[in-house]
Parts: sequence; structure tokens; C-alpha cells
Amino acid sequence: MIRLTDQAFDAGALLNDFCMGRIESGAVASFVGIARAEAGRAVALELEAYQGFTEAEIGRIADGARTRFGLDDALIVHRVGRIAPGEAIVFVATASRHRRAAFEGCDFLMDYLKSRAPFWKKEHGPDGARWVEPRPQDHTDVARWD
Amino acid sequence: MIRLTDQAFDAGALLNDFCMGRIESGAVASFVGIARAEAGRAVALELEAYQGFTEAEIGRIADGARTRFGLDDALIVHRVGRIAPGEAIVFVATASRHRRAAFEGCDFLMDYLKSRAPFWKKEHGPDGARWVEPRPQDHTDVARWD
Amino acid sequence: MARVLLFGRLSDVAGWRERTLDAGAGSIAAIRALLAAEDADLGEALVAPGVQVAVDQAIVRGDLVLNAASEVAFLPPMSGG
Amino acid sequence: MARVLLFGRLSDVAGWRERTLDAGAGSIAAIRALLAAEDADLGEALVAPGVQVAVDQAIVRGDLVLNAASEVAFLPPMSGG
Repeated sequence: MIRLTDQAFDAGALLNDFCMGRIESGAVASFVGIARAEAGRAVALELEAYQGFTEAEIGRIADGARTRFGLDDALIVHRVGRIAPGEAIVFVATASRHRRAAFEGCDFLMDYLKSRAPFWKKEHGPDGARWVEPRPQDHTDVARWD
Repeated sequence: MIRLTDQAFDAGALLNDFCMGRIESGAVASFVGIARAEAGRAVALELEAYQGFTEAEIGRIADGARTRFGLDDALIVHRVGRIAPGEAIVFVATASRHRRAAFEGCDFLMDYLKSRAPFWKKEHGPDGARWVEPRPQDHTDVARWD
Repeated sequence: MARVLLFGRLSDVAGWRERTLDAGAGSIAAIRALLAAEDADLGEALVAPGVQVAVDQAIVRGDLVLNAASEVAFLPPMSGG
Repeated sequence: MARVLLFGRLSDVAGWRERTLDAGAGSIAAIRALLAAEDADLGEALVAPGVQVAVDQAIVRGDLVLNAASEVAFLPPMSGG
């Protein structure tokens, strides 16, 4: 399931819901991306999505990941709007029979979200705002899966 | 932190506690291992540890992982005793500035726990019990880090 | 006619996020030309490296003749998570 | 004297988990011999592939002379998670 929200979310509750009732998925990998304070240089992040398109694009990638890694399930919850340091930006969870697939699926989805999913991210600091683009490492990370 | 418990635990609450107050660790990777029903062939798992030794061994490995992957923090909670299908056996969480280290640290710790940590695992089924040893895949997985 | 959407740094450059263009917006190239004629900075930003175009919520490469009431979105380099 | 602990399948084979051995338990080899003399199946299980030995909660390779009141644990192949 893919969900965009402009409200703070409870990653622990999402994880518990995602695990609940699983008696054949032995492995649930998850990831929480948290807005960093950057030692005061980041006052807030602002995340923009293209409503409809963003969910559909992520959904396509998540479906591909399910098949590619043999996942039983995947969940992606992503904030949009203004996010304070310490708040969760993204939660990704993957379930599979064994752990290798769950880890790889979660890792893959995060690499995709960081550099290829339709989001635009602005960092507001004490001296103004700047658009954040993927780091060279993010491009290297995502290229591992091509 | 390393904790063994003979009681069911709340993975979501552990995740939220682990994330709380982090304003410079942008990445929290986590893993929940769940007891599988194996389509009725597993009625319960029974996990045995060597009290004192098990915590100390895992602690040593976790300290090594902190240094090796540059983790800000790591948490391992592991069940002992009897575990029903669908219950969590293990929760591992790692925090770091960027996601690559958090994923790798979590992945590494799970590989270690599966095949090298001092636990002994018995699967109780309708026709009796059997000791579970690491699969060949588990040995392959952990050897990636040597 | 086309509804034009700008995302990320492009809407900062333009000072708007969404506009409807009437006459002469029959292709992506025509829209780029219309916008560049009005605002040279935006015209340049629209062809900067990594800017993609989506028509009716599908990424397109190269030019495309537009239907009436197309939605054309200009998408600078993406970053989520 | 030594306190002997068996884990996993070893305690199933022996029918016990913990015992104190008095006379003649001055080394790991001596403990193995004592236990094997009493219970051949256990003797065999203690030297099966992958069985490790911890003395006072530290893994040791090869034989070791034991202090009085040592804790000697026989550890079959491990699997957690």
C-alpha cells in the first residue's frame, strides 16, 4: 500500500499493523527516514509531490519490487508538506518468507524513493531555503539495482 | 542495547522509543523476525540462550557493528522460551546518519544472530520436535561480511 | 489549450505553480517556447539537465502533440525519503 | 571440580542440562572422557561437528586445564533470530 500524508505519522503503529496476522512471512524489514536538524542548519523540510502521479509511480515500482524480490507485501507511507527535525519523512516495510528478500526489497524501495520518486524537497534554514537533490551516493546506490 | 526476554514484546513501541529524540540520525533500519506456522507443521518455537554469555557475545558483535558501519546506535531484543506462530522472535534496529550504514548494520546483525549467536532453536510440530540449525543460505549470508 | 504544472525549483523560478495556456499550446515544444518568451529564466530552467516532462501523468521523452485539455507537468530532479 | 552445562540437542541426548562433576574433571578432555564413559551417545554428541566449548563464558579451542569451580558449557551449532 502507498500512502502520502501531510500529517505526522506513528511509525511504530504502522509496523505493528504491518506485522499483525503474519504467520508465514517470517521476515519484516522496515526503514524510517527522519528529518535531520543538521546542527541547526535545517529548520524544516518541505516535501512536494505531484498528487495522483506520485502515488501511481511509487505503486508501479512497489509492484515491481514485490515480483522481483518475492515479497509477500510492501507498505510505503510518505510525508508531504512541512516536516520538523526529528519527524519521520518516510516509512517503508516489506514482508517475505526469509530475511534476504525483505532486506533487499526495503533497501531497493528506499534507493528508488531517494532519487527517482516524484518528490521535491526543500530545506529551510536560518539563512533561507535550498532545494535538495540526490547526493552522488544516492545515484550510486540506486544504480546497484539496474 | 541488548535485551533477552521470555515475554512477547511490542516491536512498534520499541521502534518508536528507538527513533525518539533523534534529530541527526536520518536513518533507522529495523527488522522483525516472526515465528512461522509452516502451514501447521510448527506449533511453537522454543528458544534457548546461555544466560550472561549470550548477551555478552551479542554485545561484542553489536559494538563491532557500531564501529564497522558507523552506527549512531543499535538495539537488539530477542525472545527466549516458547514462541507461538505470528509472535516476534527478534527485533533489531540500527540508526545512522545515512541509510546505507543503517541497512548494512541491521542486515549484518541479523545474519550474525541467525547462524552465530548463542541460541538454540527447537521447532515443535504435531509429530514431535526438531532442532533447527542454520540453512546453507544463512551460512552464505553471514560469510558476506567476513 | 493546456494546463501547465511546475514542480520544485521550477515553480520558484517562475513564481507560479499552475497555469492554463490557451492559444498556441499545441505541443510540448510550443509550451516551452511560449513560457520562454515571457520569462527567459524559466525558459532556461525548463531545459536544464534532469528536467522531465509528464503529459497527463505519464513521463514522455521528446516532443509530443497535445490534445485539448492536456495536463503538462515539468519535473526537475526528484528526491524523496 | 567443574559445573557442566549442555545446550540445544546435547541436553536432549543427555537427559540433563547441568551437572557438577567432582573428581577427575581437571580438563575439557577429562570431562569429555568422564561423560562418554557414562553415556556413549553423549560422548559422541560432544565431539560432533560444530560443537564448541566455553569455559567460564569464553569460547576455547583445543583442550584447557581447568581451575577449581570452572563452568564448562558444550555448545552445539547455534541459530537465533
